[in-house]
Amino acid sequence: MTVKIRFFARFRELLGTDILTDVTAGTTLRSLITTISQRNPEGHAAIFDENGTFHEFVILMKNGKRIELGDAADTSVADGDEIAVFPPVAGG
Amino acid sequence: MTVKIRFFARFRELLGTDILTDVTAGTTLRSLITTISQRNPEGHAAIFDENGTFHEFVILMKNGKRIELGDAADTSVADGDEIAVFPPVAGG
Amino acid sequence: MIAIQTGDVDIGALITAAKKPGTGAIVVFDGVVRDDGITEMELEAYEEVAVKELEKIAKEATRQFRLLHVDIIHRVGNLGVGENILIIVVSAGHRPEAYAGSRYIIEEIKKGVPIWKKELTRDGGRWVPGEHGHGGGKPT
Amino acid sequence: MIAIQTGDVDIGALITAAKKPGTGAIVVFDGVVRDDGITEMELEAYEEVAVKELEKIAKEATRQFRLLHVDIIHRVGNLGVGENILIIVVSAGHRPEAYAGSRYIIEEIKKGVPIWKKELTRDGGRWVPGEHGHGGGKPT
Repeated sequence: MTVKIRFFARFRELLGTDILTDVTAGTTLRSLITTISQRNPEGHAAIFDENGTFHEFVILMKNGKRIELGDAADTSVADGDEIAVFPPVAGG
Repeated sequence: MTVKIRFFARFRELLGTDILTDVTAGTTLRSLITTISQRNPEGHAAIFDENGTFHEFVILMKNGKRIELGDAADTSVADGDEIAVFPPVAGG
Repeated sequence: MIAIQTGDVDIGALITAAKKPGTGAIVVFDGVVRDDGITEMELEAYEEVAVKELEKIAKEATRQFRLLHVDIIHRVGNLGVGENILIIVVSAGHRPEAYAGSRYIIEEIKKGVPIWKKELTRDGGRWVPGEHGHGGGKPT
Repeated sequence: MIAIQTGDVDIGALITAAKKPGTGAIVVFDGVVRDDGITEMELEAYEEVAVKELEKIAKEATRQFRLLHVDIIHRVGNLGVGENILIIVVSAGHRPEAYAGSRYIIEEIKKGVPIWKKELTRDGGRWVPGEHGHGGGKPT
């Protein structure tokens, strides 16, 4: 099954965006983002601290809905899901 | 000597405006307005109460400067003065 | 531009002209003739004094809210429903100053600038009472 | 009109279109690229989500402040100094609602709509930090 990961702003610059990736059943949001972000150590460091915990400012969405960071390890992804990972917003 | 009296809004409708009038030396602002407004009883009643006292909402100016109602009886007018008499403002 | 005039203005052009160096936020207030069952609005000003008052208000707003540009155009004459009565354009570095400066200007105009409005209806007309008991040069 | 787009808009035309029956006051907010020693501003949005958030904000502002019309146009892409970034047009019966509704919309956008800005300078660039620690769908 395939999911799409979208990074924005600085995360996009470090990791790219619209990344289609095959995942196995039971993959969690947290493990997915960890794996993808490890493609670039700087990108990983932008999202996770040295203990592998999300920086508290990181925002996650699954199919356009906010997922709390604390729930990412218990949220599984399914075929066709769109995952978004981004820093604090600064529009306006 | 000649002064000009400008009435605005409702006062203008009742009394006209840009009225040039000859006054004698020592004429006060109050006596001038009383005299001119008596040309139309409704105009007089719009500006003065039954005791001949200014309604408290009336605004007076001499040459573009506000004159307090209480000072009108002690303010004399001079040749070329422009006197303005108007109700509360409602711009915007 | 501070003006009392019968004609309308091009608000888009005013906004473009308000983009002075350092501008990050522009706020426009546009007061229009509301269709409160009226046919027209008749506006009258003690023009020379009103312009001076508007200039004083613009200057004070600029000082207090560090505005970079101020336009105030107040129209007079007969205006139909939906027509612009008063246009205020202010620019500032940041939005709090732009909003506060704009609001300050409209409130001061309502308080003390010698302008009057009459609502014309099929049955006649009615002078709009001021929002403030007094006015004309001196806020009370 | 609620939109995220690269192109600019004609604010004058938006104001004219905002004059819905009952309108007595229109407030426009125009956020522009400030010349903070930058060459350009680069804007990026999570577009589908951002549009939905803007629609939600417009709806809530309409309800809370009894607005008669709301436009929100947020631009993306590369914008030069002085260019419009965000245009908010609201109309209401009276000015307090128009000002409050406009201010509510800009503050909510700053809080929770997934849009980012990068200031480009001769030496590189810097992502503008959000005014709020969090954001993206849920004001915190």
